[in-house]
Amino acid sequence: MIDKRVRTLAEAVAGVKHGATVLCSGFGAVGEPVELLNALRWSGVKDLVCVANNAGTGDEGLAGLIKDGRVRKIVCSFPRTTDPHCFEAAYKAGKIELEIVPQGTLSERMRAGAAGLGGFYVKTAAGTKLGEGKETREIDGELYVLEKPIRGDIALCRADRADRWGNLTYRKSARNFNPVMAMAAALTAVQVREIVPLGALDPECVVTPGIFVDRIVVV
Amino acid sequence: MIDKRVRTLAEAVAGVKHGATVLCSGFGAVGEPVELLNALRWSGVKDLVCVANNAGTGDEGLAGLIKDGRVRKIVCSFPRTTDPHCFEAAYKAGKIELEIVPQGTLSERMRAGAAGLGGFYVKTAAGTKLGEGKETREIDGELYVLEKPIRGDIALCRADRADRWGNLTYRKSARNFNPVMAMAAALTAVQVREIVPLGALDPECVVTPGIFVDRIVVV
Amino acid sequence: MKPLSRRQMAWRAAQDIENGAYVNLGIGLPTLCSDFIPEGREIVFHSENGILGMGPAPKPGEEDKDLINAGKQLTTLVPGGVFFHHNDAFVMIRGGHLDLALLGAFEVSESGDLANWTTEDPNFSPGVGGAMDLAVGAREVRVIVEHVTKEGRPRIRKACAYPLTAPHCVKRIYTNLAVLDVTGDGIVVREMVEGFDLDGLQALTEPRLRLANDWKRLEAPEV
Amino acid sequence: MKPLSRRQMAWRAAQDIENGAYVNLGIGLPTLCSDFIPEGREIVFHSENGILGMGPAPKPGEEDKDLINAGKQLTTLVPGGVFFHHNDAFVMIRGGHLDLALLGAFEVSESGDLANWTTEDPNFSPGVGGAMDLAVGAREVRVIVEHVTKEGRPRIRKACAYPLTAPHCVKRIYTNLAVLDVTGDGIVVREMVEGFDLDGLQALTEPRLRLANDWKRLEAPEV
Repeated sequence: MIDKRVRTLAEAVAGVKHGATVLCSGFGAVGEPVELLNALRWSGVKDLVCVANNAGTGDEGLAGLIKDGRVRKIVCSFPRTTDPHCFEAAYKAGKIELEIVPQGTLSERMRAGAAGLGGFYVKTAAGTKLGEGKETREIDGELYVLEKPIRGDIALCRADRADRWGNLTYRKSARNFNPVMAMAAALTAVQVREIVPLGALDPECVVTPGIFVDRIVVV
Repeated sequence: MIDKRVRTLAEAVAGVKHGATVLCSGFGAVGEPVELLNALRWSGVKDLVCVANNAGTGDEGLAGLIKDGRVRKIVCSFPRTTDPHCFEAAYKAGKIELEIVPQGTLSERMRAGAAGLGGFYVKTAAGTKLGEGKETREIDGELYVLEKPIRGDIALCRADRADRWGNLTYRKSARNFNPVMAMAAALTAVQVREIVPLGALDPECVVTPGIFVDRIVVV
Repeated sequence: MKPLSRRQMAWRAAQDIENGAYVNLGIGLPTLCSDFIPEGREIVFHSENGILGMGPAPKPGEEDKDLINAGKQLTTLVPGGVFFHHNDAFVMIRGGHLDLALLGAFEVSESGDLANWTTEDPNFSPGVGGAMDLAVGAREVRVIVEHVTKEGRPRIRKACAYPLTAPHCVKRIYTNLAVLDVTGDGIVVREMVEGFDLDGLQALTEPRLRLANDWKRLEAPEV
Repeated sequence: MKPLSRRQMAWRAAQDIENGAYVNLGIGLPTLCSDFIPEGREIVFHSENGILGMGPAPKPGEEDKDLINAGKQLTTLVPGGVFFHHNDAFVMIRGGHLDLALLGAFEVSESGDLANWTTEDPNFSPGVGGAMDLAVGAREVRVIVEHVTKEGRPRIRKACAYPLTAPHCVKRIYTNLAVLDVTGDGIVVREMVEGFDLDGLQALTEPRLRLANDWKRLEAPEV
């Protein structure tokens, strides 16, 4: 029997090593796996590289990890979001490294990691400061930059419903980065609102097939 | 008001020029837009480059286009499928050019076209006959080939339900290449089983958002 | 002299959005445009966090915390609207599937270069969001921007001083004083507010302006 | 001497599929493996046309023409199974998400090169399908193949004569005579059918074989 359910948040994030790359889903606080991120903070892990769209809201979740000095580097498209004071304090104090990646490129780099691609050419950022230092190539008269895949050691995600195989559905715009991050890590842990019996999710409407999911926990 | 419904198959395929690149969905006969392909045949258009997984089944749809000598070249992963006699006859007579592309690369090249990418590196076919002549690159110790995007002048697709905005749902394994082909062409025509009122499709379960669709016709 | 208010600028830009268009409205001023779509036009608003068919802000009691726009404000979905993930949202953006991106700007150059993501102010961490993807990907990029800064410095420049979002992407500029088109042959004034002639507008604009033969007065209702 | 039947070969390969594995079974002989999964193991079968959780062939009256496998035969979906599009199917394949691809072969080389897509027979048009994607993408590739051709020529070769599907991908080979592992140090015999010793098997195999210390007799029930 396949059963990806775990009972505690601590079990869901167990085994993450210092220095790990953590894909942290959410767009601002929506779709953010706050409780899993809190559990990662309690686990004591440090020197993390976090990949996220923003850099944390308020004092919990990703913001809490940053507040506690656990994040060595953040890779994101837009660090400032609603109440980013934990990030801002760390950034001004020079305690966190920041890599800015255009939002679509951030998503596409993770998809490339998930899809076994070695890299891709994209127009975004070509001819700009964010494209500097990247291999640039003219294709059909337009400039493209080469972007490399991103893979996480763990992805922390948040979904609405799951079954024991790890099939997932989401709710409205809380879907955002969750499906791509779930695909792009060696280990994927997901907090869900509800676990339903196998077969209860419509097979036409599952957004993340269970093959991408390793651990699910109800929050 | 946005209304992508057209009344006839002829209207759905109107405007395709000689020499056009046509993305023809389906996996064998499942999900194949047979009636749209028949309409394209009746339209008299010729010298087509067809992109498909297979090369037609029986005498209708893609097979019929090939039988009538309308297809100059086919780009596919596996030409032989159930009853491929139209293709086989044209191929043996030297009347059709064949480009074999691995199935995943075929799909990914169309996605790259849909996503505005200039190309991507993939391991598939590296070090094989199908990788010969392609730019090869070592990335993290493994060989990759550079693959270019494919875009169609028109995509012919088949879905289950649609609304007047062109939002689509599919049925079981008839989904196959339809969503990626629908995204990857300048014009996308879709034959559907049923058109439902706007708002009747669950916004969480629409597979192809209407932005990718131009014309829908009930068959 | 009747410069437009911010709401009037949004109103003017909204008049040019065609029926059936798929449109992404940038954060801030462009977002206001959705309030001013002319009667009878059906427009589909896209949001990079996975929404097509965004509606107006929710009425009291109808708020859903899982339904926000790219500016992280609560929003709604219209009938026919759908949800998808971030990656598909950027396939739409980058792949040329959006008819229009209407964006804010710090500066625009005479060749249509756009600078709207960072002023390199050391007091703020930089952030780009989806700005670069929209600038390179939408079929047409238009900008809504105050004609000059608070200090009176032109925002339409020979070359942008701030870091670029994308080169050669802007086609039309809506300011509080004028509507301007970026053409292969320089910037052309399509509309000017009352009280301005070409010399007056030129004095507030860095690159050389040309006046369209069929130029008009830029007028907007009180909105 | 007791060579395995084709069904017995499939049975043997099925015994090694672990509980919880995500598996793609190639067209033909590998497809048979799903009939022989040991009791109590839950295996999720993947099909490149967009299915995860494929079940057995439909019972009479339960056929659905929209539900086929990669070999274009009618199939079924088990509870927990899901549908997705072709592109996501190949994200799973190429991105290393499948635990196992069990494939047919024309030839396998001693370094694990696989040739299973074309014999370059001028009577057939070539076709590759998803074979190359599976060979490079699955976490482990195993092959089920008759030990020799009808003409008695070894299918396990020093180097493949037919065009490669992928280099260095095969880890284990199930034949009608043996179970063999491709190691960094040549091909190791894990199991041989009754009536064979290493010399006898070597005579039907091109590269040098080594016998594992803990080698066993290859036996399969009548299935």
